[in-house]
Parts: sequence; structure tokens; C-alpha cells
Amino acid sequence: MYGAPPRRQFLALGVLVIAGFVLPYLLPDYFLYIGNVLMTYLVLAIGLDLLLGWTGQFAFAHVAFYGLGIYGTALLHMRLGIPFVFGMPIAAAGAALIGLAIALPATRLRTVYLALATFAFAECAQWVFRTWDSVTRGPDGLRMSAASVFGFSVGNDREAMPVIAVITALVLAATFYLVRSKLGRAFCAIRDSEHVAAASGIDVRRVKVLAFVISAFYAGIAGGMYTLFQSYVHPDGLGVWTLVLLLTMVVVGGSGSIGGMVLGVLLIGILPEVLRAAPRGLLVWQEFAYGLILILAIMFMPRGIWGLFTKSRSA
Amino acid sequence: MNLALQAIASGIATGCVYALVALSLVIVYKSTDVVNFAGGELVMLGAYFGLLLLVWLNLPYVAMFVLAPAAVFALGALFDRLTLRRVAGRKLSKHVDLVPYVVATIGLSYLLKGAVRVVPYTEEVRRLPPLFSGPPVFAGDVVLQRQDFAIIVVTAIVMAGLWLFFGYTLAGKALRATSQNPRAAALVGIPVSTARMAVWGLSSAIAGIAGLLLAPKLLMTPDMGSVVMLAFAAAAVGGFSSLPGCVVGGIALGVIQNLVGVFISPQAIAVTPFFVIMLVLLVRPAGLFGEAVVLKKV
Amino acid sequence: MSFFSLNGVTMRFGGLVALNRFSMDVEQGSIHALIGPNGAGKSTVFNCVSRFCQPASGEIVLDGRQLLGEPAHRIAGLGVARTFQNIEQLHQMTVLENVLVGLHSRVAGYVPFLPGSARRNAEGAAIREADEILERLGLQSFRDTYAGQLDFGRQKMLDVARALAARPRLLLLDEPAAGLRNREISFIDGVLLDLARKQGITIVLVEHVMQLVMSVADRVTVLNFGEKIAEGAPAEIRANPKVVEAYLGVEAAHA
Amino acid sequence: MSAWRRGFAALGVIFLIGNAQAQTPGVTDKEIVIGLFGPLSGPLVAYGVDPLNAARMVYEDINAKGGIHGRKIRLVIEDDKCNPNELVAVVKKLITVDKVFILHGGSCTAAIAAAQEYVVREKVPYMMLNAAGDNAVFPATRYMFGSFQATQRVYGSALAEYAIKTLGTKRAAIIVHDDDYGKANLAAGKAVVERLGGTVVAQERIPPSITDITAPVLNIRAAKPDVILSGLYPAPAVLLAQKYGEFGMSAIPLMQANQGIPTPSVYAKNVGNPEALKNLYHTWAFNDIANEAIRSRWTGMYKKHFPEREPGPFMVTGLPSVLSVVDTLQRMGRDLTREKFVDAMEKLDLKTDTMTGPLQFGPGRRDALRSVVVIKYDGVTQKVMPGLFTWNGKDGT
Repeated sequence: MYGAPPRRQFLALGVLVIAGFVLPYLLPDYFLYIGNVLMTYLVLAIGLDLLLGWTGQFAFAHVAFYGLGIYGTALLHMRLGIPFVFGMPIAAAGAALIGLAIALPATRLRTVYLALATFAFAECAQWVFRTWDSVTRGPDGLRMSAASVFGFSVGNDREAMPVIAVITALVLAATFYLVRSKLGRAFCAIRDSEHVAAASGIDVRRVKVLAFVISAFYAGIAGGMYTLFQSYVHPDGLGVWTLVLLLTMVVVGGSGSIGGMVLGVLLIGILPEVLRAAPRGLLVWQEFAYGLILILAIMFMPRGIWGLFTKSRSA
Repeated sequence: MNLALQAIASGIATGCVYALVALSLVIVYKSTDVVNFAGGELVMLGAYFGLLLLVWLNLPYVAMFVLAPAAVFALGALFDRLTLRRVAGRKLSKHVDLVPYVVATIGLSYLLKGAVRVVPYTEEVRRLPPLFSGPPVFAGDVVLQRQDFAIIVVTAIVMAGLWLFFGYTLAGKALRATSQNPRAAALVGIPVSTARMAVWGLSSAIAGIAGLLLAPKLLMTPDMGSVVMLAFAAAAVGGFSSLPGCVVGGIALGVIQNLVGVFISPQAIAVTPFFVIMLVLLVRPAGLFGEAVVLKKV
Repeated sequence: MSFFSLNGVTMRFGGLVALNRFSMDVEQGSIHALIGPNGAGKSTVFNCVSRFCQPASGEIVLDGRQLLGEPAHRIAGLGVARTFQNIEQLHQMTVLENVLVGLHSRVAGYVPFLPGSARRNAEGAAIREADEILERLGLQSFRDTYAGQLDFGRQKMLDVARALAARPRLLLLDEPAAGLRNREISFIDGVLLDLARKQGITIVLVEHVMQLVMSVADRVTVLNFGEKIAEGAPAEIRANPKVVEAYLGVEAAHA
Repeated sequence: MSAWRRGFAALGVIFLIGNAQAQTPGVTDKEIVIGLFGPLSGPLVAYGVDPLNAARMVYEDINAKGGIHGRKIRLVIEDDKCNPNELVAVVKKLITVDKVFILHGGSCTAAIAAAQEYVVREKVPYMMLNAAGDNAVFPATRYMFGSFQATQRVYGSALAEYAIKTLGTKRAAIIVHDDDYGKANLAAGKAVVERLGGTVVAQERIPPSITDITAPVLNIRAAKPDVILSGLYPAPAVLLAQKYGEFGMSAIPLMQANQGIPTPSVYAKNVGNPEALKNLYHTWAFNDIANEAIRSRWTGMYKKHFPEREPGPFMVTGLPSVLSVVDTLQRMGRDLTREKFVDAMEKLDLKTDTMTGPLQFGPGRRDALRSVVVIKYDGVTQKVMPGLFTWNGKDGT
């Protein structure tokens, strides 16, 4: 991609922000909560996709950075009294810094080795969240106090939605520019062929490291968003299941596209809510059905749902 | 001192199970580039098939030991035929496309877990009768279950069998050729897609055998497949390519876990395999026994 | 001292010697063909220059500058661009994006998040230049097609376009005519001559299509089993018995 | 009606009549709406389906008998998968869309804790279905009631008290998981052992996913305890017993908390070694073992309501919470508000033949059951040991 992002993309962001300010006056908490969860997942999924879909790096440490963002933002606020507007960027920068520390050795790895090493890192991070009792409250989980945004207390869905919508819009806008920049093209070039990328003057290792760091930063931001509308975090929620959920969103939506992420997050995120209407006797088949959906999606929609709407990219 | 000896002895037996599952993962990765995240669920399925045949259908143990892995063999081959062949057939890039495979096998793992969990009988922890039962065996202060010896022996047999199969039989050589260069293999008349199916079946059957050995020792729940993480760690030590490396990795991991539990803290047992993965890959980006990864020929 | 030279380059893969003290001198603005049977080490020469592999010994010098001390991504900035033997495309990117990637080393730093005018101007200039290159190579009408969807000949041409975008002083072409039809080969023929004669780009050409080699090359080097067996003008090479033997020997082995 | 349509209907209502809400949500002249939920799918489904069905059958049974003070109970049933995100969504849906009177659900403490802040802020009474962890009731909040089958502090304390006082042991080894259950169990057990003059010679915290339990058992053996107190889950509990038998430690009493032994006969079969069952004790919160009639009464009722399903071992865990809700509603009469429900629930003092002890709340107390029994099991017969073991409300907090 190249050039400036088209105007309609910013128009969509405007609609998102307006909705974020208006909907809290119209909808019950349940819908606001789902909206907040979906926007958080969108930022997470886009961050993961920058590595997975755009740069072609099979890195699975995303949930660890998400956790760092959550615990970081919450603890900075609760222990040191640092308000959200500073705490969230500091926590996200911390996540990015740890991302850098992981990326330096990890970018030497390829394929299954990279996947395993990053997955192992995520498991280690979860173990630290669970075991470092004195800081994270370990297996008891951390009860978070309401965040403070520009002096306003933000601790429920109603108050959080405008803030979350603004953050989501900012992240999306940044991503629109990122994927159309020289750096975004370098990501894609590395995904398609490291040889061509290197021969074209792209510093493959450095760009991969950048992708890792930016991806971790996004996850850290998503973690900060979580602290705005949730009141409790438990290490069990930062494990494989969340990674699988994100992977599903990325793959079903269509990796390597922002539109695909929006679709994937919406569909997979709302799926459990829609299934509430299913007959109770069938609920027990949900896990089976989830597996089946994954398999069918990968068989029949190689480029995700987004790929069904856009032209094919290979001969 | 006998504390350490006991920890090592038990670790070797447990490590052999990791090694078996790791072997199943590695032969499939080597031949089809698929990282099988459903490997653990194939183990689980093997164990439940065993229970079904033994307890519900009242078959003799020997028949069960043949039929249960055979059923898992069929399932693995079928999965390759129905799903992976389609995924592999339209690779988007010339490079190894890991993500579609990962997602497909994760899908399989949820599908299998979900299917087993629907049966109310699986709500409770179950146990398969051991291959050899009887009082434990003492060697000085060190004690092992008879089943532990069964595990060590079967692992050795499977390992030797794979070595003979891939090294000395025509079918095995054909499979190896297929994994190294599918196009060339097709040119000399090897039926590549049948070979792929066979590898998947073989790998699944090994996972099934691991399940039969593991179920008496580790007990059965629909979530017992999580043992695959330990197998991944074992495979990483072996570089995801070396079969002896897997066995060494599995045994080392079993022993290290126990030593960590005794001398550091049992709380650290859970994180040990992941620590091992990171450490090994940090020192040797392609595992201790792996061949160096080079970019494909330009 | 010639413009581009390899001196005593030795490259081993495990026990296999891919290049054995190979030397070659290329004059500025010339088209220098590198031929030899399959597996002779031609692509290895390119990969050493591109810094994808590290020779055991020897030196590679471009315009007085040692290339072996540079990392792979800096080679393009020094004026060396290359194409690839198996079409190695950025196939999920469009034709224009492919060329923009080729321009990478010439677009100013990474500033993805600033919609400032500097960035806009730099991007604008890059896009204009990419369009010009596409125009020149007849790919303009495929500007927004994904590279993976082009036919074989156009993919080859796109490879050249991407390489040219780096505005190279030295262009390494790895079998640009392989698998092409006659009409396409004569188009490449014209392009190469234009690049060398009019724009002064030095070209090293690995090629099996003798028709192309003979019509454009100023000088030909012949490799077999990693060693140079002959060098000279095209006509001399055609008459060289060692060359004929190398090729025929291989052909005979094939048959 | 789908959740969406209901949601839009609710949206319309808000638009039309604003937020005026004169009467108590979820209560009409003819019915009381209760939101009932638990894990009906996913990895923890075993802890959800039967207990939720048990609660359903009691509510339906009450309805069949004419309801409570002229009102029928209407249930809105949801699946929370024991996942915190989903449980919070369920709670918010039940409160703001379905507008239930009270919430009754949850089998996993961590998931419930995620909803606690919201429930308290919205002032909606929340009855935990069968989650027994300590985190949702300590510290107590006004609106959240739970632990109807005793918390881990109760079990840790009961195991320790029996070991020191009745078995007369002095050196206890405690093995628990490295999660919230284990933390609470260990804290209470240790406090009681030390209060009664014993010492804790080994405390092992192991991951629930452990595959080889050799190391912690070796540590325990090296500490030379004269009793082993375990708070492990079913699979690790069996692994512990097997290794304990293998190492010939059966002279030392092994005491398991009841989460390790959901069905004693299955446990015995899984352990497989009679040697490891010779000296086994476990805690229990229900009278169904002492009194077979109680068990068959409930299973009979279950089969009548759900003929297609054989009730599993966790079915009974759904009973005490529903019995408490029914008792409270009956005590309240027809005047129902959420605040009055909380006040009435706080005064709960329900003695049932099903539970070992009384179900009680009080000011600042939100855990219902504090008394359990100890059972000796040799693989064939279960013998309820004399005495009721009651947590004093202080140990381990």
C-alpha cells in the first residue's frame, strides 16, 4: 500500500468516536460492555496481525504483552498513583521494551522455532503473573480501582466507552498510516520474500525487531484499555485460550488487512453472545463447533472473510 | 542422594512419554511442515479408545493395544486427507505457511476435546489399567512402577522401529524422499499425497500408543492433551528434526522437571519446559540436535 | 583496476566446493555474461555479492569498495541490484508496491506516523519514479495487479523493474530470459542494451539462453564445477572446445 | 427471543419511557425472575451442568407446588463457560437486559470475582451457584453470597484439626496447588496446625497440570511427617496417592480435601493400589454418604426432571444455594425488593438434612457453610468419623 489513507477510513473513525460518546446514553451496560471488549480485542488483533499477517512472523507472545499492559497500567495507578493518561503509555512502552528484549534473540529464529520460543515466553510471563504474589496478587487475581482519565474517574462501561473509542480510533489511524508507509511495505516485503527484501536494501532483522516492538506496544495499549472497563484481572485469563481466540479472529477475519481484523473481531467476538440463543441442549457442542469452524474457515476461506470481498492475490 | 536418584529414575520414565509424543510431532513436521497442535488430543483419543475397547467392549489387552492406535491412525490419515491436503494444495507463498496449519490443528484439537467432553462418562478422572501390573520394583532405595518399565521399553521399540523403517525399508525411504523434495519424489513415481497420509497416520498412531502408556500413569481427562507442551519442549531440544534428539530431549526434560521440583521448588515445575525451550533456542536457534536452518535456495 | 571484480572467491557448503578461487573482472558500462551448466556455481556468485552467503576467502570489490565487509541490506545502497532465478516475487503486493520496495534504500527514513509534508513529498516522488519505471518496461497497465497474478514473462519483467528502481550502478540479472518466448526475449534484449549503452549501468548476466548471451554480451565467463574454465568475447567462447565439452558432457550425462 | 431482539426491545423501552423504574426489577405480581448460570460448555462443564440442573429442578419443583407466596419462579439460564469475560457479559446481560431480580450462578471463583465490583455497584443480590473459592466472599461485600459447600479455609482447617486433635499427629505435611484454592487451604491448615501445637514440616505448592508428582512427594518423605494434608484436585490427588503407595508411605495417614475425591469409588479404582487406601481420610460437606436415603431422594428427583441424564458427582453441589434462595424468599413474604432480599439472606440460618452443617450468613459474613465432616474410606466402605469440624472464621485470613 502506498500514498495517503483514503478519506472514508477517517470518516469511519469519526463515526466510531461519535458512537463512543453517544451510545452510553442509549444502550444498556451489556451492549456497552460487549462494545468495549470488542474494541480492546480489535487493538489486540491488529497488533498481532502486524507481526503475523503483515510481517509473516509466527510469534505467539502477544497475550504476554497484553498482560503486561493490564498489570502495568493498573499497578502504576494503584501503587504509584500515576493516572491513566501517563500510566497506559508507560505500561505500553514497558511492554514494547520487553518486546524489544525478546525480539533481539527471537528474530534469529524462524518458523516453528520462533513460534515455540515466543509461545514459551508467553507461558513464562503467565507463570510470573501467577507466582509474583507480592506485586500481582498472584492466583487471587488483582482487583483494580477505577482509572483516572484527565481527572475523571473511569471505572464502568458507560464512562469507559468514549475513552476506549478514542483510543481505538487513534490506534486505527496510526495503523492506516503505518501500513501505507515505507515501513509497512518493508513488513510486507519481508513476509513475501526475505531475499528480495534484503536485496532491495531492507534491513530485515531491524524491520522484524520494529514489527515486534510495535506489535507489543499495541498489545500494551489494549491492556491499558482493559483496565478502563474491567475491575479484576486473573492470570488464568492471560493464557493459551486468549491466544487461540485472537488467532481465530485474525485468521477468520483475514490476516494482513485491517478490514479483516474488524470483521474477525466482530464475528468471533459476538459469536458466543449469538450462541446464547441456541437451544440449551446444544450448548455442550460449542467446543466441538468452535473447532469445526476453525477447520472449515481455514479450508474454504484461506484469506479469511475479508478475502471473499477482495480480489484474489495469487494466480 | 537417593532423593536425586529417585527423582532421576522417575524422570526418565515420565520423560519417555514426552519423547513418544515428541516423536509423533517431529515425524509429521519433518515430512509435511505441519506443527501439530492437536498432537496432545491424539494422545487423549488413544487413551479413550483404549478405555472404550477394554472396559466397554471387554476386549483383551493385546487386541486393545493394536486396535486403539489403529483407530487413531485412521483418524490422523483422514484428517490429512480431508483437511490438510486442501490447505497444503493452495499455499499462498512459496515459503512454509505455518499459520494455516497451526489454525487447522488447533481446530482439530478443540473438535476432539469437544467431542470427548460430550460423553458424560469423561466428566470424572479415569484410569486405564496398566500394561504390566504388580508391585513396584525396588533397586536399592529407588523404586519404579512396572508400568514405568513398560513405557521405557515401548519407547525404545518405537524409536528403533522408526529408525529401521525410515532407514531400511523402501516405504520409509520413499517417505523421507517425499519430505525432502516432494516434486522430485513425485517425478520418480512416489505417490506423494498417499505418503503424506501415511505419515500422518503413523504419527497419530504413535500418539495413540503414547496415550495408552500414559493413561495408567497420568490418568485420563479430556484435557490430558496438554502434555503436548512438554513434547514440544522435548522436540525443541531435538531441533524438531532429529528423532534421537527427541528422545534425549524428552528424558532430559522429565529428569530436569523432577530435579527442579526437589531442589528448587515444585511451583517451578510448570514453567520448566518453557524455560528449557527458551534457553535451548537462545543458545542454538535450531535446537541442540537440529540442522542449522538456512533460507531456501534462491 | 576494473569497475567490479571478484578475486579468488572460494565458497563451500559443507564439504561441497561451490566456488573455487573464482575471479572475474567487469568493465564499467559493459554487459558481462556468466554461463555454465546447472550447478556450476553461477547463482552462488550472485549470492556472495548480495551477501546472502559468506565466502571462505577472496574479495569482492565494487568501484574500489570491499563488499564482503557490508551487511546484505547495505549492498543495494552501494548501487548493486539483482534479480532472482526462480521468480521470487513479493507476490502478495501489487506491481507498483513491488517497485516501491525496490526504491526502499532511496526513500528517506522511517516516519510512518507523521502525515507531514516531507513524508508526503518523499512518497509522491517515489510513486512518480516507480510509475516511470513501469512505463519504461511496459507494465503500466498492471500497476495495481498483485504480482502473483502476472503471467510468467511479466513477473520476470517486474523483477527487473524492482531491481532498476534502486537506480543501480551494477545490475545482476539471474536468468532473465529463462522460460520466455522469443518475442519476450527480444524485448529483454532491447532493454538490456538500452540500460548498458544509454544509461551506463554495468550488467552481469547469468543466462542459459545462448541467443541472448551472444547478442548482448561484451564478454563471457564460463564456469564449471565452481571453477572458471574460459573467458572472452562471445565469438571466442563459442569456439572454445573446453566450453563445448563442458556443455556436451552435461548434456550427454542427461541423456 | 434472541438476545439481540431482546436488546433492541430494551433499547426501545428506554427510548419510550426513559429510565423510570418504580417497581423492583424482575418481580411482578405473578413471577420472580432469577438469572441462573454456570459453565454449560467448555473445559469445566462437569462442574456446571448437573449443579445448574439441580438448582433448576428445585425451582421447578417449587413452581409445581404453586410457587412462593403466589409467585412463580421464572429462570433466565445462561452459559458462562467459567470464563471471566463471558461471566461478566452474562451478569451485565441479566441485570440490564433481562432485568432479573437476583443472580444465581457461577462455578468458578476467579470468573465470579471479575463480576463482583459490578454486582456491588448495581446493588444486585448475587448467590454463587457452587463456586467455593474464598476470593468472592473474603473480604465480604454486601451483595455477594456464596461458598454454600464451604470454602478452602474450612477444608484446610478441618483437615488440620482432625489430624492434630483426633489422630494425635504432630508433624503435618501440606500439599496444595499454586492457585487461589491452594493458597487459602494452606493458610488455614497451617494456622490451625500451629494453633493446636503441631508443626508444618513441609508445604508443597504444585501446579494443577503436574505430570510427575515424584519431586513433591520426595520432599514430603524427606521431611518425615506423621500426617499428609492434601488440597489437590481429582487427577493430582490420585497421582499423590499412587506415589505415596509406591514409596511405601502408607503408615502415614493421608487426608484429602473433598475436591480431590468427587466420587470415592472412582478414586479408589484410579489409585488402584489397596495399600494407598489403608490410611485415607477425606472431608465431606454433604450427608449423602452417611445417609443413603438423602442421596437417592435427590438423584430420584433429578432423574424425574432430566430423564435423559445420569446425575454426576457434582450434582449435589448445586443444592445448598438453591435451598437457601428458596428459604429466604419464603421467609420474606410478598414484599420483595433487592435490599430486603439481602437483609433476609443475611439472616439465613438453614438446617437441612442434606448439608453437614447449618447454612448461615450474618453481618460481615458471606460464606454459608463452615462445618464439615471427616470420612474414612478404605476403598470399600465409607465411615463417617464422629465430630463436626467447624472453621472459626479467623484461621488463615
